[in-house]
Amino acid sequence: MRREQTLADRITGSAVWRSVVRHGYPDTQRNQALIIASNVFLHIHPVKIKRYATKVTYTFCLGGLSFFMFLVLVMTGVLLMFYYVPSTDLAYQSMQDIEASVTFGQLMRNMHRWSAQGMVIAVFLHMGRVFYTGSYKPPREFNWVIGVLLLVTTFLLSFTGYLLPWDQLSFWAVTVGTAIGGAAPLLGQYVNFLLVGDYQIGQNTLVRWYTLHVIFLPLIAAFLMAVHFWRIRKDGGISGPL
Amino acid sequence: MRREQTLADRITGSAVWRSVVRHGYPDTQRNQALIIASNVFLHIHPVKIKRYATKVTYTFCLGGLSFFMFLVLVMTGVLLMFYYVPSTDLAYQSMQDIEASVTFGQLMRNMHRWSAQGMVIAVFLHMGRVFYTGSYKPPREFNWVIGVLLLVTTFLLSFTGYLLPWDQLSFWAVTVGTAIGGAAPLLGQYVNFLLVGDYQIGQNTLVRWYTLHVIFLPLIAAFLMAVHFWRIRKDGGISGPL
Amino acid sequence: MAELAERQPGQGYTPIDEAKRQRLLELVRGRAMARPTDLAEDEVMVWPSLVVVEAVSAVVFLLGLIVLSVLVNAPLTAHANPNQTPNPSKAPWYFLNLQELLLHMNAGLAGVIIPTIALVGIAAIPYIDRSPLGVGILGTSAKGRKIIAFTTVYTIIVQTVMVVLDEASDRQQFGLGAVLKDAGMPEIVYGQMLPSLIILGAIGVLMAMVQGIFRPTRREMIIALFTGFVVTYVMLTIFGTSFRGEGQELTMPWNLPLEHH
Amino acid sequence: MAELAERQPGQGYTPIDEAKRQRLLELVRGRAMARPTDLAEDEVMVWPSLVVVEAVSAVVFLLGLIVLSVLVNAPLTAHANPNQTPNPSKAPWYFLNLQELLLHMNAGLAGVIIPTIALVGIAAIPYIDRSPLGVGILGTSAKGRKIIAFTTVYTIIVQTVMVVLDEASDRQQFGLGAVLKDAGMPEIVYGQMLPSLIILGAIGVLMAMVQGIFRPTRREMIIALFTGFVVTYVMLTIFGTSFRGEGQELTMPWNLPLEHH
Repeated sequence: MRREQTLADRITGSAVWRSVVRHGYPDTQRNQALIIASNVFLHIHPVKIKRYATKVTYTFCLGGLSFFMFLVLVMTGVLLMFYYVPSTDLAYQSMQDIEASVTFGQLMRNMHRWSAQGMVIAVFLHMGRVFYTGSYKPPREFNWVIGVLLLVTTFLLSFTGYLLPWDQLSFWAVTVGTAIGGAAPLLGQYVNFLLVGDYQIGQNTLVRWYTLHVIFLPLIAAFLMAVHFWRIRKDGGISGPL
Repeated sequence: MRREQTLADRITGSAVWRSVVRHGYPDTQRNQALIIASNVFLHIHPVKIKRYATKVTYTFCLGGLSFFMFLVLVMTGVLLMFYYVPSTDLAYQSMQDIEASVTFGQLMRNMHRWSAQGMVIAVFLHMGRVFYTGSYKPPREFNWVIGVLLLVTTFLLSFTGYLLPWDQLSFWAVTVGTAIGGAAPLLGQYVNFLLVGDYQIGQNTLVRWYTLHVIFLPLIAAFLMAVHFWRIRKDGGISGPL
Repeated sequence: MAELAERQPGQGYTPIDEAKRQRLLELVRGRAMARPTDLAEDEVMVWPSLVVVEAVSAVVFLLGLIVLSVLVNAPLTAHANPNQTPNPSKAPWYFLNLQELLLHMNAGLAGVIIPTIALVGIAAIPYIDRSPLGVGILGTSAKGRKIIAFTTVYTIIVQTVMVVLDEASDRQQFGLGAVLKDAGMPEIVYGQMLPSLIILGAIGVLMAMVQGIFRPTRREMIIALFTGFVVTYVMLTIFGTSFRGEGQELTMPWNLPLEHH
Repeated sequence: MAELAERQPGQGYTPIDEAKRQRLLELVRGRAMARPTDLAEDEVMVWPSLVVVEAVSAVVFLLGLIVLSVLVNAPLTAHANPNQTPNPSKAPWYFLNLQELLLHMNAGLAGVIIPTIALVGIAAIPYIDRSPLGVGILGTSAKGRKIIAFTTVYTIIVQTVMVVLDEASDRQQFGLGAVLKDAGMPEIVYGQMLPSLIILGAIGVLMAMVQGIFRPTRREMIIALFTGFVVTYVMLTIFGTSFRGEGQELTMPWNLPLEHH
């Protein structure tokens, strides 16, 4: 029994298509397994999962939302970088240009700002959810530690971004923030000099914080997230009642 | 039969260690399999492999070297970013500072420059090796296409980095390069304006190319490499005689 | 893929029907990369069950974010000016808890030592509480949830009283610091040891009360401590953002200078 | 992990020895995440066999890079000056093949159309040559390697002759372009169509000669074309980097201005 070939059949049957996509339409269990297992981005998931792990009122999607906000921040951040110059002469003017002249510039900036705040909150709440459901218990001990490091990284990402608009708000917030860091016993002045790159907040500070914000800390976050997600899989998915 | 506990035994037997590392010392086949399969970075490999695939005179390590150079470029690049300001007023001075004042600055710059050149060559030679061994044949067709895209991305990464020193060499090389792009039929002037961001090469061009170089193109390269490596695995490892 | 390994061929074959025949043919043609999975009763396929949940929450969240971003602009104040210090100068909101703490004690203690101890303590939780009891249940048990409620109320009261009292005594540790200072003690005594003792005292009283009232397991005691930390973090943040005006004086939120966000 | 799926339990159990007993115990204790693999004769463990190769080549390469970087400094010429055009102005070396091409024909053809066609053509190779013949063998066969050698010699000669001849005729397509231009033809004829025909002609002659001499398979013909592309790329790059001086005139490498790298 041969059914007639539609255009879609001919496309999905072609050598080019089949060299890219190696599963059929996911309406059978087999193809639903293949679509997950044969895609490098989806394969972070297992092909099947315990039913309770899809319950929104257990996770409140907090971990997923944190990751999603990270993606939104990467995308809006890259777009903003095309117009922002980390120089004390041009930074503030860049911000004004982004708000006034760049198409959708103000929207990009707002989305970046509000997701950054949202990510801090979501990561914190995610930590609370994991704690109160006891999800840090063996074999998940080390993933909890990774999670704490991710919380710290999130704080630092948000804080380093705070300086970039180079307005009064950011300048003095960072003055206060680095003064707190500089109060560390013994190492205080070294920490402060490392963070500020000079004896006062200026060009050196701005380019350092910019680099920390746009590449150094995101790379650390990506590294930690890779381990975090990997271990969720290896520990048998998210926790659930025994 | 219990052998005496050494300090190493006590460390590797502790709850903290065992929450991080889940395999023993890799001197048994089981642990050699586990060390690959339980590490998120090593698990890109299979646990076992055909013997011919370890032969250096077959691959000349070209794919691996390309990837390794990419890693070297990321690391030296991040370090350079801490001192480089993509502003027409400060860029050239940043370069002079990196060469004269920053500890190991000149070495970092040289390593970045020479690996960039090396990566262009290695990627090109890798393409040659894959072609002449017929390694693009089914099921590897699409991975060859990904490879061609990676070659293009490598060229663009190298070319966008070329402008950043803001010296005569880079300024005029980019003038010539964008003139070539601007010669495209129909779309030429749009391509040119998109690349230059202005009617002549200036501040807008510099920050655009900087963003392309430090984040946009690296993200694309990382994305393509993820698919590239994934497909090598899914296609049964590197090619070999039938 | 580990799941796939569990399915062994040769088990319980039924007579070959059409679907199976197709599948076998595909296997022969070399297109089969993963075998179909047999679902247990409490399992679902990730595609579509989980992927749909993820996609829907991503879309809903993204729409919310876009609406928020259209309606509310991110702040941009005047150009940075090192010569004009705003009053008050504030850190970003998520660090205002530390800035609040800073008012009451030595800067190194408030800004570095206490947060470091808190983070290390939190990271160490799984190595202290290893029993699998209560995994997957919000708050572990009915008792656990009662402990959360009790700790929340306790911490809110204690924090508020401490901040207001300390403010009333010119941030001199309820006046005790002033006494020690006048007695010629060094800063380490009244700026570091005394505040540490006060904090440890507040934690100790909490632990003693929880112990006395609830007879908790180790897990439940850690719930009390973690809840105390979270509520403290939130309370101090609220004080720092909404109740600190010029000169970091306690002020009602509606009296705050408007330029701060 | 796919390999693990292939190993089925219940096959050929030998009496349980100590190693197996340990392994089973670990399995019971829930620590077994992957099963040990049985190696076929032509297989090796990735750890250590492949990992060692990777680590050693990484270290060797890194040392070489560091030595090179200590010895040779990256160039830094004078500050960019839009008002002072260096002569010659050159693109980065890997684009100098395009710049060389640009001298001989219309800019859009040389800089955009030809590279696009080349890249698309290269990307399409696997969809044209699908036979598994010669996989894993450098150059497919003895005949393939002969075709590579032949094509290399052919391309070097043709490229050199064409570049030198065209230069001798003032880059007017061996004078043919000048004839068409003088005859009042539009630029598209002498700047685009004529050069395209010359290129296609050179490729056509190569294909005809390979066909005549070697009777190649489709795979071997593609080897000839790919080799032609690679050698052209290298030859044009060498001309562009080492033989083009002031005003892009053909010059010997030792007469080039020193400031270019």
